[in-house]
Amino acid sequence: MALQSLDIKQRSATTTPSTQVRETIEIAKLIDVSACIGCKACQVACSEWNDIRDEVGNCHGVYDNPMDLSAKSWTVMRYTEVEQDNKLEWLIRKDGCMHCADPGCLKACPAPGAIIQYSNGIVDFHQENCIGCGYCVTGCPFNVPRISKEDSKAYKCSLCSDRVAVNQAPACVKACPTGAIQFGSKEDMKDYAAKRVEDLKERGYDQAGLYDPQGVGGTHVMYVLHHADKPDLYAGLPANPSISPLVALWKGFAKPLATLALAGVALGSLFHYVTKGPNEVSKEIEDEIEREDKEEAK
Amino acid sequence: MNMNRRQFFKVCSAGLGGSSIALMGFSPTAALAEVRTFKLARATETRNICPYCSVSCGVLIYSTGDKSKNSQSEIIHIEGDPDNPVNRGTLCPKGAGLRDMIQSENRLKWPEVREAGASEWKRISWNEAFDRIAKHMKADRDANFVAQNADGLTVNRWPTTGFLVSSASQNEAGYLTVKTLRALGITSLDTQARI
Amino acid sequence: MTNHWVDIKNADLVFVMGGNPAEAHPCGFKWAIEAKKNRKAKLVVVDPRFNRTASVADYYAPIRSGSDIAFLGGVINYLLSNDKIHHEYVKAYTNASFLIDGGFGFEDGIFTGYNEEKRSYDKSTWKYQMGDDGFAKVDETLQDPRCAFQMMKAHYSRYTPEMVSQVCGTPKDAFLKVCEYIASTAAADKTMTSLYALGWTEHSVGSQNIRCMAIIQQLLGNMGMAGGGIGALRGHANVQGITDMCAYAQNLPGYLKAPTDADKDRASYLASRTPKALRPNQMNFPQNFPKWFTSLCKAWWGDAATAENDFAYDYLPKLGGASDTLSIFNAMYEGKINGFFCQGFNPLASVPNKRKVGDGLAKLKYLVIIDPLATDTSEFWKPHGEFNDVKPAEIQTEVFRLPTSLFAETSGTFTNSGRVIQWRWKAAEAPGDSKDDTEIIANLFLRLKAMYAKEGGAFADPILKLTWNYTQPLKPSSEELLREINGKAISDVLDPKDPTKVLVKAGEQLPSFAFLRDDGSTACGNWIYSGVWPQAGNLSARRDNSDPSGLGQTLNWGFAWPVNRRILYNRASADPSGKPWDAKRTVLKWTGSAWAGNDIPDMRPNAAPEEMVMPFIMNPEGVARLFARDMLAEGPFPEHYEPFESPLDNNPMHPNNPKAKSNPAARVYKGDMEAFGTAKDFPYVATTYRLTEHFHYWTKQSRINAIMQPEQFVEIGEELAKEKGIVAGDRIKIRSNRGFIKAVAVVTKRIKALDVDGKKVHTVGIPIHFGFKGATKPGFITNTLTPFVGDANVQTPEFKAFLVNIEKA
Amino acid sequence: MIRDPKDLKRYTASERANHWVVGISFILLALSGLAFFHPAFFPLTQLFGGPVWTRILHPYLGVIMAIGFIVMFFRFKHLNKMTPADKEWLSKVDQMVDGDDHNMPEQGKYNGGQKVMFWALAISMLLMILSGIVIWRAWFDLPVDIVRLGAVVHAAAGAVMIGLIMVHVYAAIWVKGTIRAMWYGTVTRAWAKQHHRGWYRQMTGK
Repeated sequence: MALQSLDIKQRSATTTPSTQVRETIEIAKLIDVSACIGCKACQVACSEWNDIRDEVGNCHGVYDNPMDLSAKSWTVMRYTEVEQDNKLEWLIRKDGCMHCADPGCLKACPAPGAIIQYSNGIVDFHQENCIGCGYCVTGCPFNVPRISKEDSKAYKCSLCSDRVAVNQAPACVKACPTGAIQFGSKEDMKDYAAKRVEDLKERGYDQAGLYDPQGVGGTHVMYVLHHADKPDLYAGLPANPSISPLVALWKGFAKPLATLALAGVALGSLFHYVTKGPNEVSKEIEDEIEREDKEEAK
Repeated sequence: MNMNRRQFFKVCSAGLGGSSIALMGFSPTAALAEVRTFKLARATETRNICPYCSVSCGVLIYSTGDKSKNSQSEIIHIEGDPDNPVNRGTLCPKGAGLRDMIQSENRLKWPEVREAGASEWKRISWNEAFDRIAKHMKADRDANFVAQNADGLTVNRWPTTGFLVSSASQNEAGYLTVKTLRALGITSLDTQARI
Repeated sequence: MTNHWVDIKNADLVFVMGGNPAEAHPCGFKWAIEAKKNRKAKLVVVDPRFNRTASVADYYAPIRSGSDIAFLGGVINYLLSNDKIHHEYVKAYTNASFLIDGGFGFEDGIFTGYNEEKRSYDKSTWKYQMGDDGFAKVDETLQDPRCAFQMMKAHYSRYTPEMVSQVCGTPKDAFLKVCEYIASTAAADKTMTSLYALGWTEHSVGSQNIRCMAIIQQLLGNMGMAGGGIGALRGHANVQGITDMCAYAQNLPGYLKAPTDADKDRASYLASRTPKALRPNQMNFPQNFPKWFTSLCKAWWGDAATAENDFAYDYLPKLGGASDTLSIFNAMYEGKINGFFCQGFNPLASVPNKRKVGDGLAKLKYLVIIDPLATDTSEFWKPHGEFNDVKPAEIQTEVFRLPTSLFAETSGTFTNSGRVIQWRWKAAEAPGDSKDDTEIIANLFLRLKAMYAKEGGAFADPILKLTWNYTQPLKPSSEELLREINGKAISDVLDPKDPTKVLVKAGEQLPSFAFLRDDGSTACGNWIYSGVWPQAGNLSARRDNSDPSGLGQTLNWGFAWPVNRRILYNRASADPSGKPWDAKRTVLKWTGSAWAGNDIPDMRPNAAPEEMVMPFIMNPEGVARLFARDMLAEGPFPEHYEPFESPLDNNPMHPNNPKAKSNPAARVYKGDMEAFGTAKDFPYVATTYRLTEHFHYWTKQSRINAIMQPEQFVEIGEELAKEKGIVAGDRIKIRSNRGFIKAVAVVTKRIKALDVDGKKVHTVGIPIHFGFKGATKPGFITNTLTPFVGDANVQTPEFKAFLVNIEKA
Repeated sequence: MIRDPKDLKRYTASERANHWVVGISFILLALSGLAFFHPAFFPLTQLFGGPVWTRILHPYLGVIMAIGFIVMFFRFKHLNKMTPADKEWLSKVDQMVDGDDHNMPEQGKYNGGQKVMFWALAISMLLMILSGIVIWRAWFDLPVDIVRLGAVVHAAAGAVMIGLIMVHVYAAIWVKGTIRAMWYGTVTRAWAKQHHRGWYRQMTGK
């Protein structure tokens, strides 16, 4: 699954197609929530590999820390205590970029090449091209990108594109002690997930399933959930995520149309001018004024 | 201003020209999309073992340089050793963050002493440290060594200096420590095994 | 661990109680998840908290901290009364059939021979009935009321499900469900592995907690099996290795019981340490004790250890009495210790009752800290606000702080919990002027030696004559030391059957401990490590991870002690005739001429099954012990006793016998009994534990771990929080009779109030890890709260069950 | 340029200055805004020192324009009240566009079209200010749903506003003699009489 700089599927704010000829393998990260112990090894490995260190915060009365994603925390564990039918469950979900097939961030981004979707499925932010407008935040259905207060650039999980490029698994995947995070081709990951779902069903989780939401064209980070019917239980994982219709409207056809409309106004004016000619003061009135002046002078 | 048709065209063409310049000459450099350079390329890889819990995960320590004479090497990254049968490359949140332990701001760098009743540390040389500690030890041992117990049996112990032995150092250091302490007659020794 | 980390993947049931491996050993715990994924294994957790391990478990049952024996005794009763035991195994491989001395008895919580004043037992009746042949008497039918099996059955018949629920607060149906899971592994081809850690050991009845599981695993026939055994999940990376080196008073390297005042000379010492076989034909491996001990003396004093001077027996200090961390700090508190060394150890934070520890340290003349990091202990004299409220001028201790290197900056071996010794390679130089531990010890020792050589002084011989033939005397290398630990032949080692045959030539490294001799011809620093560096080289550095059996044995990776054996008692994985109990997980089998399979046999290789040499070769009985004779301080069968700080007024199992409320044989120092709190003032059960984000008191120094869990918190249940008007995020004050700490409240559904003996009992969970030095937010030391009492056998402090009160800060 | 002393004063110096503050900031805002509006316009960021500077400057320019616009709004609000004559004018706007103003009703200082333009711009500006604040990340951190809405409104209102201004500018160019009103402040009486006869009468008393 070599990933070279030219294996690009889409670039932000670019209207011409990227190179499309090479065929590369689509990859995916699978997070098996049923095997996750919430140890935060992924959080640490991510920080360590990507050379980021968030602030030392405070305890807020929960296990979560850092409390939210930030420009320096690209993944966080979200802990939810759920009691259903007298059974307590501690649902722990690793949150971070889902690497959507149809990435809302990329769609919303106005800076050419600031957001790239590689042909293997990774959606990567290129801070060098980022202008810090924050439109990616509005585009993301999972509320993932964060703008740094220090450099006003957008940051998020890169799926360790630098590691994947040299055929290594992302840092979180490699570290995960219980194998709750797996990495491979999307196809293999789906097969793996199917086995896990089967096992979970045998253990009484009738609604176990794979989370690969089609509203965003599927994702390259997928979850195995014990309660796939209620993704919301997992710290508000959206049941049917899609790019906000507002963003879709705005970045979809509205903008080209508006551009055309503006061009129409400009051209309309031009042709109006050359066809109808300028609206000049009529000779008649000029003469009238002249006459009046003469009368006055008398 | 009265603008005639000709003037209007002039303005239009100037505008067009300006934006053409922007498009050609001043347009942003091509937005490249290359991944971050793989940071471990050509780093020195050393196999070691995580010093935290007793799973003893294998770790790969990556450091700068190639051990050539003039380059100081710095540890830049640590990750799991995929060959190690126990951890197979995985690490826990402690092991994955080992670099911050090695490079902790609270690492001690030189011997220090806090004199009796003082409220601050004072930097001293190793020579002074060893000298002063050895003198303390000898004075205490000579004064409090018990050669025979109350029943007259030979016991040869030195009970008044205690030693807690590290559970984090290598077996060899532990062995040498035990061997030395026993030769000195120390009986007040323990390790972290039960705490 | 009797087995090893990877072997957990072979289990059918992973039973976690007294530990939280997902939290404390995530990378080892992966093998439990693998068992679930690949073997459809079940994971069952019993714990006061619904913890991270429970979050991925198939079943979780709550329990009141400090009532494990009641629970496990209930399991034993369930197995026996429902006949869910592995009969053939129990009969052949345990002492079930052994007849017990007629004088032995048990009455209302107390075994025969109790001396209340001394808080100890006269154990002379805790033994087998001996036959005229010099061997223990047995009843193969297991029907004799004095046989261990029947005695045990009677003993545990009191542990009914109702009693378990009353004592532990575990709902009866939850308890029975756990029993069903456990009982399912009584089948010959099913195994359970038990994973425990400090949740069992850090009680005043710690050793007996583990004994309970030993009994259960024997009844189920799980010892020696792949995917079976008992996993003691140890703490520090090399706590196993340092324990093997016996860096504590009671033992010499290789678990050789150290001489005490009772051992007046070498002959009587050896006699009392060298057992005689209790049944015919048994290996009784400890009969080799004189070889191990003599070789150790030769390793340490070389030519100065001769037959004439009893191999330098008198050079070894004799132990006068208790000498464990608690007793040392008690002596320090009483002003009986003048000097103290903390090598990679932070006792101010990790020893109970911080105030007592701090007061003790303040009475020292000199304190030497050998550590890579600025520990809390090193600044016990320095004011850190309310976290460490001291006045330096009043503390006359001279404190030295010596910087030492970390793991990445040294080479040498670590031994993991699965007894695998692995070599590490040095990656970097330590910062500043740091020195290795070995270098610091060598410098101090050689200075002392020079002083003794010049000035003389008290009994200088063991110092002057200590073997120190290292290439760089001030910097002994790990390679040289490991070779010394392995041992070598001083003179030719001859074959005892054929003295003309030289087995090992003089000067050569020994291939294994089988070649040790008690005549001074061999030297060995630690017999159980013998074989790690034979003449062929350093086996701990082997890196062939091939696993032909698929069981995860990887016999060519590193070196496991003893003799590279990965599963202890592995002879028990096969039935008496030598056929594996489960052929799919063959560890060992009898091939007709020898024992062979996927491990190093824990058996004489040519011991044919007909010889009836039993698998537990380290026991003179040859079999495992349901009845533990006089091995433990408080009785041959584990009995439930309340923690020293209990929410109950009495022991529900013995409500009318105050003597049997708490461990009758546990040691309590003067002043400490008074420092125990009562349920009237401190109504909540507190328990301390680790968090996965941190390691002990180290990672608070590490920025990234401080980011992951930055501040001290305390966990309480929703019900208690509501009663106290506390919401998540509030700062609360936690008091015990020994002091207070303040922390942020985590309010959780994961800790529930329990109904214990008709009383509602709340649990307060207190993570350790925090202190006033480090990258984490400065805070209190948890052990300010904990009681100064330990297990009766090994003095592990009772960190897991004590009493507190809480209020909003 | 020599001016006729009889020219009519249409705008005071401060009004003109106000207009051009708004006008210049609008041009800069339009250029920088368009740069982010569609990739085709992205190179316009080079006019502002690169994309990041464009992103930084755009909202501050917006603040300038907003202040200028608000001041201007209150200056001219009373002159832009719609009257029946304005409605009539608007109903005949097609004739006007066609270049035939003979049938147009008499107009005051502003005609119906200009008044519609005034109010349309005012509404657009209000939307621009509100939505602009919402999406200005350097200073405000609002819930993502509001930001999303803000982004859409900002883009839409911006496009509308640019269109309106283009019409405004074109109208000024098309109607000869108009632009000088914003340069020198005066218009010829003939211009006034032809396009804004009501105002002409008011100014001259004729």
